[in-house]
Amino acid sequence: MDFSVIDWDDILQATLDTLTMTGVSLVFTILLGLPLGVLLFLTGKKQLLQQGALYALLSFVVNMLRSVPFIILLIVLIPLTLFLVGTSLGVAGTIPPLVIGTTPFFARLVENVLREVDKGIIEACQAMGAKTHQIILHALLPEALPGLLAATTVTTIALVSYSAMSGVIGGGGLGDLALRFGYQRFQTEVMIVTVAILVILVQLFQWLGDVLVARFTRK
Amino acid sequence: MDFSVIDWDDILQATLDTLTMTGVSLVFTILLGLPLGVLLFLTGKKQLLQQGALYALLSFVVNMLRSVPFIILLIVLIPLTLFLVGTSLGVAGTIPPLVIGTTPFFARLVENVLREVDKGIIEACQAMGAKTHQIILHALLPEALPGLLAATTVTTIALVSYSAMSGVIGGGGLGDLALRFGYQRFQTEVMIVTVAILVILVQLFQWLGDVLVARFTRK
Amino acid sequence: MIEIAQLEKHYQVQGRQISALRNINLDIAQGEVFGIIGRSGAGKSTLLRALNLLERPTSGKVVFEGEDITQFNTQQLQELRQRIGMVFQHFNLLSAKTVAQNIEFPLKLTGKYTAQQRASRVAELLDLVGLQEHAAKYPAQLSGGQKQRVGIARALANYPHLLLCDEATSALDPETTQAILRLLLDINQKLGLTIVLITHEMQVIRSICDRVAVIDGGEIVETGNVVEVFLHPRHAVTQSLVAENQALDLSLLQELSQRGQGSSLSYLLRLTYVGSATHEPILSRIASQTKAEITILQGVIARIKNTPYGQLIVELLGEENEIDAVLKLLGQADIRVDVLNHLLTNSAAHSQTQAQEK
Amino acid sequence: MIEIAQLEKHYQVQGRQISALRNINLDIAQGEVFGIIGRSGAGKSTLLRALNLLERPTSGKVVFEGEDITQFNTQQLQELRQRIGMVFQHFNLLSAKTVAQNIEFPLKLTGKYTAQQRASRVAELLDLVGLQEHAAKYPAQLSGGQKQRVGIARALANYPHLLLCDEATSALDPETTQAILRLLLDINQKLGLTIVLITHEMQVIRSICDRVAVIDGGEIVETGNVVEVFLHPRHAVTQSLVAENQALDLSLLQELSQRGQGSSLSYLLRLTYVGSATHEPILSRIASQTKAEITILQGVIARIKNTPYGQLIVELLGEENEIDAVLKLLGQADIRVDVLNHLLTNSAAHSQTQAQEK
Amino acid sequence: QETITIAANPVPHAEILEFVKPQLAKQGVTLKIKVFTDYIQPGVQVNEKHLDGNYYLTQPYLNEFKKSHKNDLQVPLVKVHVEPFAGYSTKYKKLSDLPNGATIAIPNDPANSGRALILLAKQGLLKLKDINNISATKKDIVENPKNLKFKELEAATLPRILGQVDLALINTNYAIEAKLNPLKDSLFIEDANSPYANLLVAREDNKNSPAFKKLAAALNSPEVKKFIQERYKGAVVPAF
Ligand SMILES: Nc1ncnc2c1ncn2[C@@H]1O[C@H](COP(=O)(O)OP(=O)(O)OP(=O)(O)O)[C@@H](O)[C@H]1O
Ligand SMILES: Nc1ncnc2c1ncn2[C@@H]1O[C@H](COP(=O)(O)OP(=O)(O)OP(=O)(O)O)[C@@H](O)[C@H]1O
Ligand SMILES: [Mg+2]
Ligand SMILES: [Mg+2]
Repeated sequence: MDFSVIDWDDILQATLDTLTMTGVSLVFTILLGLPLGVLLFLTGKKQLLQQGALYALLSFVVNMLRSVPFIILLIVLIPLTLFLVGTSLGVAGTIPPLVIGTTPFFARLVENVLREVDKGIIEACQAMGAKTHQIILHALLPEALPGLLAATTVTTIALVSYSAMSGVIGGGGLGDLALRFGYQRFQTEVMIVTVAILVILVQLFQWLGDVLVARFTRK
Repeated sequence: MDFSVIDWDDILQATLDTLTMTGVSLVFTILLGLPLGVLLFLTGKKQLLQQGALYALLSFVVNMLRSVPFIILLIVLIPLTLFLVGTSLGVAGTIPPLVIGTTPFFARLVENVLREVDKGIIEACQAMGAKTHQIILHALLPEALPGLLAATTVTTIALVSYSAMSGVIGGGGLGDLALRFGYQRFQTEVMIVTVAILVILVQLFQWLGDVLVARFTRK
Repeated sequence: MIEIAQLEKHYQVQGRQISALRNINLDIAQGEVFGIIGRSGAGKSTLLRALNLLERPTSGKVVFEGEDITQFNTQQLQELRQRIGMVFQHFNLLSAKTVAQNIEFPLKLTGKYTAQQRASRVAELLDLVGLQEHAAKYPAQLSGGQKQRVGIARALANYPHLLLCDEATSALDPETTQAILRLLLDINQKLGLTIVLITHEMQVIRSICDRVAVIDGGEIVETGNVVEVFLHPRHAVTQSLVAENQALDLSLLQELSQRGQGSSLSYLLRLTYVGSATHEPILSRIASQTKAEITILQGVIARIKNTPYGQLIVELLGEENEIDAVLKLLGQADIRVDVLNHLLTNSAAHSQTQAQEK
Repeated sequence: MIEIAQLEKHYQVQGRQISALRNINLDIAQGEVFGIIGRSGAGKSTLLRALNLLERPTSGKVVFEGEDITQFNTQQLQELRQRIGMVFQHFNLLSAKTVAQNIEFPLKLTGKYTAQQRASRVAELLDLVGLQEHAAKYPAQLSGGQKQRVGIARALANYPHLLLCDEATSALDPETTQAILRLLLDINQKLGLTIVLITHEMQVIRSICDRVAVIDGGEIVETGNVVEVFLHPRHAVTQSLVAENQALDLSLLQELSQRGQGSSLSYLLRLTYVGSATHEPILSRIASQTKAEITILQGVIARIKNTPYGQLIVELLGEENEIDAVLKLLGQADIRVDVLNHLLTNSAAHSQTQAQEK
Repeated sequence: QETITIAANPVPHAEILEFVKPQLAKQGVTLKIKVFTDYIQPGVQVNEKHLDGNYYLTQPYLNEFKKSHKNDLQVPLVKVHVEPFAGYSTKYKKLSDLPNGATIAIPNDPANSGRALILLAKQGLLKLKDINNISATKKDIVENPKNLKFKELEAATLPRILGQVDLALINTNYAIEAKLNPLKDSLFIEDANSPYANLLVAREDNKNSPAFKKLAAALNSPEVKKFIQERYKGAVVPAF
């Protein structure tokens, strides 16, 4: 092994790219996925706003987005990406597909987490005359917070691994570096270093997630 | 659009390949991921078998497997795959990497689901003198069943989408067909048909998952 | 204030239909403290939860201040419920909020109060239920009774017009129970709060209820003033529920029927007196006028809400003419007398059915 | 059977240390029914949970049949716990199992019974707690009391040697409570089951307990035989807990102190008599021998487990010599007399502190 | 009856193999085709003897492969076709119109990125450290007078983002699939005697097998030449 061949500037840039892609995408995934997940939960069977038709529609859209292979999503979304961020290339161009790819995934996790919230608590809120949005904000989400944080951790890590595919549209980042140099150009050193950084990043995210979950567990 | 160009035999084969890859991988993912998730849960902080060191180790392995981009995993695992199934090619060769790629993901979901189980119930089992394996089999897993089913649904769908990358090692399946024809060969018709079948499959899996969740929800 | 008409609630369990409530008709007046009692599984909680439509009845009407609330839309229902406090049998506290935040929650929901107003109201309520020291704890860190008190404080926070309590004092010791009941009665008297409460503690009914309904197998089998229902229960279920403290002590009866009584007659009487008669020295007056011996075997002299009452099982031992005299004196003194002699002779045979006997 | 020595349990809440149990020493004999009472938050549940080490004490020993179980390894502890039944304050039923499966669960755990044996034991238990019809329901479909009964049946399923009950009848109506208590007492007497129970219902203690411990602020402030503790409570907390039924009715006292009494003297007495004295016509004999008027203002004549007792508050009205005579007669008749006259004059001032008074 | 398993990229390799399949069958050779979307695995698989041979490598890339795999056993048998590489633009008609600071998209895989840079160097747009280094990357650019900016993307994506860049270098197969005409729409194109002829590759141990002999002959037959010319209309040209 000869680690002197490694261009550390490239690695640094790739690390920053990965962090940018993951970070920005995560913010948008939460912003979109949380309401979507809440809506999925609320409109579901025997829930607060039971709405068979709407649930079926939302569920279908979510499933559809989840069934399209990510690379196809990257390509199909080019026009939308172009419209949203002005380019479909590079880090910026990767973010919309990443968000659209992980949002439905996150939404499903949110739905699953919310289903575990004690029915009695929701009932108590109803008995107090809470409006639906108040129940969501003040009871449902706070009660589910540890579960939601755990789901966010899982999603963050999924984002990191999705972002490795961004090379298709010139996205860059650690995963892409590992693929292009480590794998395609047989620079095992690059692969080792990038994967090691990925592992450290993921480990950090998981640790942070675990700390937050423990911090907000009240039961 | 001219759907007459489509080779339906190819599509049928690809559908069967996808079903095989997903089905077989799912079975192994559950067989490996469920115990791993249970172990992660049990050894975690303030849990039944609290074991800081073991937890840290398991968590690290899980995180590491999750942080390696799937394509790299596909490649790195070739020797193992060869050893396990005698070939690293085609449908059979795709299964070990798929299993190893999704097992840690599923294990995390399992851990998260188990954390939502009412502490009082576990306590009741302890008070009855239940052994740890009895608590797991008779209380923890049955209590968490709806959540576990939901996690399995999410994982199944993740498997379907991961399997699209199998083309790298000549795996085949719908996702690969969509990529090869839809993406690389610009045959939009094939892409539409394959993605449509994927959507239908995913929709079916989700529906089945939802039915099972509802069936086993007792609260 | 509340009028329930023809209310029914059925559940489907594995294909079979289970009737939790059948043909319920009930009027509860403004400012009343109304008790609901019944055996475990009788349908009490279901009935209470129907009052604010937490449980949608299968059929029937719930009329609140003249309006049929089963016809209300979501918003009307929410407004209505903000004026109804509810204490749950299983507490249902928000586990992610501290004690103080739980109590503040209904105040926050209305949006009518400033943060400062809320804080001072919360402090007041914490004080009322004796949880000042626990304000910053989370529900999981509380004892059962402390949780229940948080539930009570939460239900009272928003100055409700109607309070629904499902066994609101079941996890509380007698002292705390009395303190909470005094608190409720106080609000009832000062602010005209209407209270509907379920309880298994007859003492609670006696302490604060004006009227009581007895529910069994999903049906109301008896309603009336507490004094009336408790001292002269008509339905078998009511009798056995109320009998708790003054149950006929069967082993005692057996003992009595075996002890040799010589030539004199032995009468077993239940004496019931209500109101001012209670505090007159009637028994001692009678005793001083007769040679018959009066032994109080069992009994309670206490109050039901504001009415003093006494209910004693006494043995009257003497010659026939003396006994007649005593019975006459008792009759004159506004005391209700039930002769229980038949129990003496064959008490053993009655051990299963004592509740049905008068 | 159980011996607790120097037990302590502390919690950390936001940096502050909270002592839930301090310096607990307790001996519970084989076959005993032992009650624990105390105010809400006193530490009762924590103590009970320490008995089978569900709650690891911060320090101290729990000795079970001669062995210090805090030193047990996991397997020993599991075997021990299989012989201990526990009824939880919050039920803790397995929500994914039906009623029947919940009750069968501890039987399954031991691995000692065939499916058939288990089924017949379950049927027997369902019958004992009156839930035959609900066998196939899931806990979420049960009423509060039904859940509690499942918890009781589950705790009894495996023929435990020791039963720990945390408010096992708090959600039950008086009738069902009595039935369950009779059931427990029956097992206690026939199989020598030791029972430790927490309750807020003094009636429960009176019905089945041999001894009782009063816990306050994490410390045991009084222990003793139930009759002794209940009739002559020494500690202020015990007094106020026990006072429940026979609380001095302050408004009555006020009334009395205001009513004109002419020239004659008014004495307020508390009479306590235990055992056979209870069923003697003492009061009527005294009344017939004196001109003083005796009014029973308040009181109970009942039983504590097998001991009949009476506790009456009476007003004694008459000339000085007559009163002296009555007091002497009472003294001769093995009746304990407490003169409460001081309450008459300044009852209002004492309304806050009645519990402390003798 | 002999069986031979060949790894190939989907287009045009697998299609050309499919075309000769019936012909070989008549000669008693069963041809099995394994389609890979990847540029590494077919080589690795052959080297490790899981497959018999492959058809996707070019000579420069095979050299590169040998460098990184110490004991590579692959040997080229025959050249079959060339996929000429070309530069396309939707914004400019002539190369000279290309402004300073223009953005140029090139493939990101090792097989094509060096090839693209070399082609650009040959057009005089930049200077490379070594014009013959087929694995050149952006870092090997020594002179960039026009201050061009490079975007590296997956080859198949290039036609789809053509509108977003000033110039894109696209493999002909992708260009054709995307309905570009390499002859009309390109600003410049590789010449016919490109070194990037796609090779049928065997291993040292099986290069002389009769089956490979028959396959090599079939792939260089006039029928195949005609098939390539008719089917790909200049986007793929025969290299024999
Ligand atoms: N996890 C905890 N963290 C902090 N304090 C706790 C915790 N659990 C219990 N406590 C406190 O310890 C004290 C004793 O609690 P415990 O549950 O034993 O009371 P209890 O006597 O059973 O009361 P109740 O009759 O209301 O059930 C209470 O003041 C309670 O708030
Ligand atoms: N979701 C349900 N499905 C089926 N049966 C139910 C359901 N909820 C309640 N029941 C049944 O309805 C009956 C009445 O229940 P309810 O909770 O009103 O009883 P309760 O009078 O409050 O009893 P408790 O005093 O034990 O709390 C019970 O027999 C109960 O088993
Ligand atoms: Mg109830
Ligand atoms: Mg407790």
